Amino acid sequence: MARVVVDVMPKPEILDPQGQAVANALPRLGFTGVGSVRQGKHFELEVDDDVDDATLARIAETFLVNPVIEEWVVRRVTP
Amino acid sequence: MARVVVDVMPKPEILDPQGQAVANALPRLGFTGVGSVRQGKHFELEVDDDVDDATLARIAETFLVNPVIEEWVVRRVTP
Amino acid sequence: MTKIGVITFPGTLDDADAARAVSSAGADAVALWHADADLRGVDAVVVPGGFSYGDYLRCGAIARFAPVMGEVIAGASKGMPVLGICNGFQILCEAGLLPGALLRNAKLHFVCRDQWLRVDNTETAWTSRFDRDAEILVPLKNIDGRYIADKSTVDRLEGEGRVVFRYVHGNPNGSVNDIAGVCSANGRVVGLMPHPEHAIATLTGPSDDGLDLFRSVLDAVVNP
Amino acid sequence: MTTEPVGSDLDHGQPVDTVECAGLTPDQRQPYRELGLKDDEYQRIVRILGRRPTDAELAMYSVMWSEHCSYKSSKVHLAYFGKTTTDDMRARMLAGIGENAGVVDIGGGWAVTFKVESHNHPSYVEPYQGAATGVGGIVRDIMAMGARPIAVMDQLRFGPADAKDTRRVLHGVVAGVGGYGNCLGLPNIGGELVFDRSYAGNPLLNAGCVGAMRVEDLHLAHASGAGNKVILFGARTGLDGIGGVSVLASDTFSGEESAGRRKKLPSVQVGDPFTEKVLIECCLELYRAGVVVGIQDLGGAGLSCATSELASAGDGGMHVWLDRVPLRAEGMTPAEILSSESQERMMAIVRPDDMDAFLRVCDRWEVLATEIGEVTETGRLVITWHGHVVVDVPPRTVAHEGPVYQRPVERPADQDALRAAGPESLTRPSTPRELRELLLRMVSSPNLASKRWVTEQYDRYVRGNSVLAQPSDSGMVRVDEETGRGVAMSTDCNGRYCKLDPYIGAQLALAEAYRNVATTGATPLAVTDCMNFGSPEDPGVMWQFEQAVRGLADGCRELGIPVTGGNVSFYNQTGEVAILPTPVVGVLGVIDDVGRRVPTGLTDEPDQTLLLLGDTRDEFGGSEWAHVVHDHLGGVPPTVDLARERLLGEVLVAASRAGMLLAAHDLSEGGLAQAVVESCLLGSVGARIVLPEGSDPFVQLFSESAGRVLVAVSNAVVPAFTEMCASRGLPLTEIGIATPESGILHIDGVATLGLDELRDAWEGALPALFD
Ligand SMILES: Nc1ncnc2c1ncn2[C@@H]1O[C@H](COP(=O)(O)OP(=O)(O)O)[C@@H](O)[C@H]1O
Ligand SMILES: [Mg+2]
Repeated sequence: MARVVVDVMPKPEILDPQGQAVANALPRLGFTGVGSVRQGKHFELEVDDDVDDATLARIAETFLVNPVIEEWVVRRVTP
Repeated sequence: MARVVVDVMPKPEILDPQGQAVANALPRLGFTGVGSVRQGKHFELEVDDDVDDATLARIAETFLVNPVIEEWVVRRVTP
Repeated sequence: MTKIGVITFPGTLDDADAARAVSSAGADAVALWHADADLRGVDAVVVPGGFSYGDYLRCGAIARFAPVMGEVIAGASKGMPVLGICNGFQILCEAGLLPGALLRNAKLHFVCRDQWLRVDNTETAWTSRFDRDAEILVPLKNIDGRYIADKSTVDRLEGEGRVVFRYVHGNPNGSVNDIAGVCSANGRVVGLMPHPEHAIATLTGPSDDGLDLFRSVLDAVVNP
Repeated sequence: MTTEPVGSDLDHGQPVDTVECAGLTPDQRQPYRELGLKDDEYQRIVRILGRRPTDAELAMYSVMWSEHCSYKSSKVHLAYFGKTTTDDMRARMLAGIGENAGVVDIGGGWAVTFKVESHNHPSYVEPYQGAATGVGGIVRDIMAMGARPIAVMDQLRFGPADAKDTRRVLHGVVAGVGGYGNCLGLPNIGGELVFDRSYAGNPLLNAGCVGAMRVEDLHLAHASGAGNKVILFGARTGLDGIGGVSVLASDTFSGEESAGRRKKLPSVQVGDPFTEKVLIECCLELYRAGVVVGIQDLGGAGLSCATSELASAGDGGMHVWLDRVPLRAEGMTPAEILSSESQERMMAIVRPDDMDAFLRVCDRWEVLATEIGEVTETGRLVITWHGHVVVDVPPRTVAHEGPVYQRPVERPADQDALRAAGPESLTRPSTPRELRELLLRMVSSPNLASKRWVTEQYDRYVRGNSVLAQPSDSGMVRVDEETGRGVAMSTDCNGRYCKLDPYIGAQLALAEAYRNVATTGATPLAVTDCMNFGSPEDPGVMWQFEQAVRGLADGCRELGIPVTGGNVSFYNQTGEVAILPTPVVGVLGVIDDVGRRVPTGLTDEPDQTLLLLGDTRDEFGGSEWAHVVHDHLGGVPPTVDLARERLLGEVLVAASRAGMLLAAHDLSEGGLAQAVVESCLLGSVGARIVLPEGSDPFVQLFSESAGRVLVAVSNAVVPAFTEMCASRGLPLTEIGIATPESGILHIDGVATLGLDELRDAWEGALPALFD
């Protein structure tokens, strides 16, 4: 079994009200120095060793991500 | 400015209906070999260089995370 | 009698309402099951609202792979009228039958309110009974209702008159260009976030303005 | 069955405490105190079993004998409901106190089940999930009666609106109620939203649900028919909510190091509304197929509760193979599995011949269903774990024969002082200008302001049968699409009135809910309650509780409608300070044709007269005015006259039948001023109000006298309506006219206010606080 991580973020040009809400709230709570916040998704998959990179890319691109609005990174983390 | 990433995941003992829905759907789409999927959040913050690790930890714990049901990792990624 | 299919996915909520609207308009509502790759000979399909598969992952992302959707996509390519309402709209976008995507509302909350819309295109299979620029009052209820598409897509939609419904008297969720609903290039597939099936009688809705969508498609089926 | 040595490895290398083992180690020390059992309660278990309990048995008894499950402090008082319910009142009741939820016959072959339940403590710890699972729990209760859930409601109480923690809790709770209910496809048709200092460290989340079914489809929770199968279906069982039970891991078996055992877990449950939605549809299809003998939801106390209650309500015996329970976490012990409060699970009793059909339905909905046991005639609940008996108990002793406490009851010493410090000494506004300012201040105060910021986050339309929803006086749903038969429901409680006089306060809550239902044209039929109080170990709190129960029960007898069920939540306090006594009362009404419902807001019909029904007295004890302007609580609450409420209800329903009412709105907190403002704003219709000559405008506008309703009728109907009231002895005052196009509310001699200005004040308040 290998562990695979997929990080998915809203495309930069797309308004991210969730991230913005966090960024706006931080100064109110006394935290300064945070310029911007963006919020996306983080998936952790346990996959059989014979699942190759091409398959992982397809799983991400066709299913975990909507390429119209999101960008993503797939990486294997050491088992 | 430094870029900081916070990955937030549901605690292992806590139900993760989102990850489960994804895991259940994969075989129906013809993807086999994925054992389990868990879904969490991925934050990317731009912070001033003088924001120290302790502050980052506090921001995560008090704001980005619900420590009752989630666990998290904070890491600086090279600027 | 014209047969209009109403799909039920696990987590679909407004299927009974859509079926009621179809019947009120004088058509035969036919229940379609997500797991059956079978449209049961219907003339048109409504993909109703709800939270298919809990809207986990992304709204509509899991449902669009259901066996029944393969048939819907095939039917649409042959000109069968398809209407996606709310979650149904999200599913049609995920399936590539309509352009764009729907994101979390600008204020991040679920919003349930009676919403004014303007009908900007009365040439589609689902809007022919409306007067052009008619303003209608229809319930809106969702948390992921902010319509978005890249600039060139939006420009194209505007240029081709494919914005079918537009929010008026206030944009409830931050949708680009106040877009509430769009259609396919041939005007047979329409998707919108507000719920015309909840506006078919003043007893249970704010108006009966929604009924004309379901009446329009009767004409479209007879005169494709 | 094989025999294994004491404490042997039965699974995952962990020793499991068996009945045999318990017999051999009678002196084994057990952490019963940590599990909340008192010494004498533990001794009682030992007496019942004739030996020490096993870990699993201890887990079962401790959770089932908790206050929450056993009602040990409230039982003796709740019995009063039974004593005050007459046969007449029982006539329409198909199921009452003791069942998962009360059921009433609403005519036309339909039965309706309804209930309100608290989820207060979880909602403070984790507001979103606490509220979400609160909604999920009450919906499963309704489902377990064989009904289709048709609407939900939520009763929310928080600390001061401007307190920082209120924001956190309120945002989470509202999102949780909406997140779960919206995704479940149940319209939210009403509720409450109250801010008071006493709830700051202990907010209240009560959730209600209404369900409907054909009378013959009523399912009661019992396991009968030896040989019938016990099926667990829905979600897998995980470590949710087993916080307390994890102490069992460390203390047993000669202090052996608890290697591999988990640390104490937070008892937070996470809800999955999608699974529950599918479970609802699956259950309804199972009912239609006629393959369910008995059914029970899994809520608090999980499998402990479901198995023991089903068994003890049926033929008395059940065998459960606990190792067959599908798990979500690894290495769970029998005690943990029995205590888990994982959500979205149900348990059904099914005849062996129906098993195939049952499983086919579950399969279609992709619902996991597992046969975990069998009904027996042994009179014992026997639970085995990999062939070893870990539980062997008489089920009634777990489910129904828990301890009963006669807690000390004592009227608080300061009650007299509280009642003596009435509002008479408070400065009242005297000039028109002061009255105008007061009116604007009142309508924008958190308790009186529009609740739209909250209710807009709830789907009211789904299922297409919502005829009235917030901000109407009561919610109303159509039950029968052919005939238009439907039900109305309202829940109410003013904790300040209850603090001043819990007996009268409970009756005022009942009166208001009753009035709200009648105001929309429905006939009140039955009552449910949700009793939120402080610690039962405080004699003063027990006095409040006893008084509230008696007030409610006596009131119901006077109104002729029964209490069909309820819920008690104790220990709602911060440190030593209890919340205001909060007996939430829900009244359910029936209407033969929802088409004649009466709207709350004014309509734009021409030539309307506004009439005020009832008497207005100088009553400000516990009022919103005293609270907002003087932060004062003292004196006595408004008087309650239930005969009058009944008469008022009869008149409203008769007038609705006769088609006389264009609109009607009951008067409650904030008095006439508030009711008029709401009536105008909801309909976007102006009005001109003329207060009775020689009256004190402040009293007229802001008194909270009970038993009053503002109605709008056509001028032409005024004589007939007046005659109708006069002949029945109901006081009526002509109070003004509607002025649809004016855009203003004009109160003669007091103020002229633009509807826009009023709307900004009324609707702007909560967004300003919470956006
Ligand atoms: N938490 C809530 N959820 C749903 N509806 C609510 C909630 N709080 C208040 N409401 C609705 O708002 C309206 C006004 O509430 P309230 O002023 O308490 O009414 P009343 O005094 O007539 O009982 C009612 O229709 C009530 O059902
Ligand atoms: Mg009311």
